[in-house]
Amino acid sequence: MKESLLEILRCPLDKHELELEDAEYADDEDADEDEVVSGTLVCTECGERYPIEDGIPNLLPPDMREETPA
Amino acid sequence: MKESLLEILRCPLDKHELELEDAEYADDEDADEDEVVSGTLVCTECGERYPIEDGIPNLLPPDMREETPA
Amino acid sequence: MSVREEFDDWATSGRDKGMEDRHWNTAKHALARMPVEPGDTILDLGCGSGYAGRALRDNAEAGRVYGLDGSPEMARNATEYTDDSDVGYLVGDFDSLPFADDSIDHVWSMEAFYYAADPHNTLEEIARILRPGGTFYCAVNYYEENVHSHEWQESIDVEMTRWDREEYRRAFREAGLRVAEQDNIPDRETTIPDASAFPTEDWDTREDMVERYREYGTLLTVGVAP
Amino acid sequence: MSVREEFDDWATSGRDKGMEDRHWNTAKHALARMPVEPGDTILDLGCGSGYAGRALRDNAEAGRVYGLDGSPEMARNATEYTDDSDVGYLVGDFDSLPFADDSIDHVWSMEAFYYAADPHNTLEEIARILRPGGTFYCAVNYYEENVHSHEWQESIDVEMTRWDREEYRRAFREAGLRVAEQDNIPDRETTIPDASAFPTEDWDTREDMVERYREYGTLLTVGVAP
Ligand SMILES: Nc1ncnc2c1ncn2[C@@H]1O[C@H](CSCC[C@H](N)C(=O)O)[C@@H](O)[C@H]1O
Ligand SMILES: Nc1ncnc2c1ncn2[C@@H]1O[C@H](CSCC[C@H](N)C(=O)O)[C@@H](O)[C@H]1O
Repeated sequence: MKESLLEILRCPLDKHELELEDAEYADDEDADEDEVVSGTLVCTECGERYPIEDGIPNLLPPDMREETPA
Repeated sequence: MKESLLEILRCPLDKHELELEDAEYADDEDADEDEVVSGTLVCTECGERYPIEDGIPNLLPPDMREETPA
Repeated sequence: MSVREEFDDWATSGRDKGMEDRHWNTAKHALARMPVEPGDTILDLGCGSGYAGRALRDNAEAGRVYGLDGSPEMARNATEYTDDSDVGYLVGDFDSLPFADDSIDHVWSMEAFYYAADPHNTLEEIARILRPGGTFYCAVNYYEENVHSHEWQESIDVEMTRWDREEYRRAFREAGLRVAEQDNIPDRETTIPDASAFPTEDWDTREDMVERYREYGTLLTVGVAP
Repeated sequence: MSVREEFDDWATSGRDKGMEDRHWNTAKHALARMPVEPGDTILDLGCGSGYAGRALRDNAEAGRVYGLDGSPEMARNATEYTDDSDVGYLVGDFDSLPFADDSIDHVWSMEAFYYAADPHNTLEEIARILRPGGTFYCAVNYYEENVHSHEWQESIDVEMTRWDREEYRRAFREAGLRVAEQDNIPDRETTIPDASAFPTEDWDTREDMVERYREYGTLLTVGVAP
């Protein structure tokens, strides 16, 4: 994801802003902007944490996020 | 025109309500409501008069209403 | 020449019915999209023969439909074509709409809006009379992208406004309407002859005629009062 | 079964591309109606393979397009199908949209809305994130009038909402959206075999298949934030 998505992305639970932690960026010289490959989005209000994996943020509410049961 | 049209019809110039004068009604027993065949609509504010002929009200602004020049 | 002189003439020579036949091919698709609820009040601006209002009463359970036209002869013809007492026609001008604020649920106009002497003012008038959430369905065949329509002005003595798609959207917004959709509705029914028939009286090439009807068709812009 | 389990499966078995092919026949006509201005931000709810966002970037000069899907595998596939850095995909749920108030110009959703666990709440979420005047283009093939779709629920483990046209309009209004249009967009491209081919595996009669595709097609309801 592009870092600018943070401007409109919010915590799905309480709609507060998110902060990016532990960000790793793609080393793409052509990119006009920072492309986040992995990291964590943390709600500035409730502290809930949302993972970014392979550049895709997962903003599912925590109770829908758990792995598929076996 | 049906008399109920008066509820939403207004003077084209100042948008004030219109009053129906000299109304003649169709003698149609099936009609559920009074059908005005001729009469005059008079603006309650500016006094401008608009004719109803053959059941059709003419709400053109007065300067557009005059007969076709020869 | 005035709207009245030009179009009274069309009405008495039967062109109102000819337009109805041609315009219906695309108008019916636009009319079918209108979110009319039972009992709604609908206004048809530049109604001509008045077919749109009759169709909305027959198919969409509209409560009352009024057709406004600047030509007394058009309004007279339209009145004669129906005996539905919930359809009414009146004479009036696009730039001075004789209706109360917030009194209309939907405004429809087919091939007429661009004759307004001051189209920006007409849009403001439409925004004024529509209730919040009411829609304006504005359908035109005469517009900038439809190059095949440009010459129409030559044979009509009323000045016509030729906006492009973007100018329609911008003008709607300037008048306070939200733009909900813009679409070209193809006319799939006008018969287009085989290539061997071209040039015809009206068309140099078959490609032009296909482009005019099947591709450009009618430009519909839908505005919503906020 | 959860949305995630059901649709991760679809994504890994390639059904995302199959849907794209079938849905494109009608989706392209609905997308073409959207009043997108250069630079607009668009959100595709239940994006599947993500084709709608890519099309809006290529044809409508949309500024940024985001596709949201409850299935991580769908979002992963969609990401792989493009290298346009102004198209982004994310995982999320219809009932808890992770966007700021008034942050989106247009919301698009094709064949996905009715999977929402609480569709009324989803509509409120959409009304919340749309800026004033923003539109919601909601396209569905599964709805009450399309009787040929009713059986689909049998083969899908996620509960589906089957509203009729009027229920869509009413629910939009209850959520505070204005209804600007409702339309059936025919699918004119799906091949319908000769009468002699019926019954087929999926269709008893040719009439049914014609009705399903050429008549019912896709139901589009367009809402506008006031
Ligand atoms: N300024 C104006 N005010 C009111 N009516 C006008 C007008 N300018 C043109 N018209 C009317 O608009 C109509 C355009 S012709 C289209 C008629 C009809 N809607 C149809 O689809 O066939 C004519 O009947 C003409 O009299
Ligand atoms: N509650 C929910 N939240 C987010 N996405 C959901 C959802 N329920 C279903 N979906 C997603 O909606 C999609 C429906 S399939 C349609 C995909 C695509 N719009 C197309 O036209 O082909 C699936 O990808 C599914 O994962």
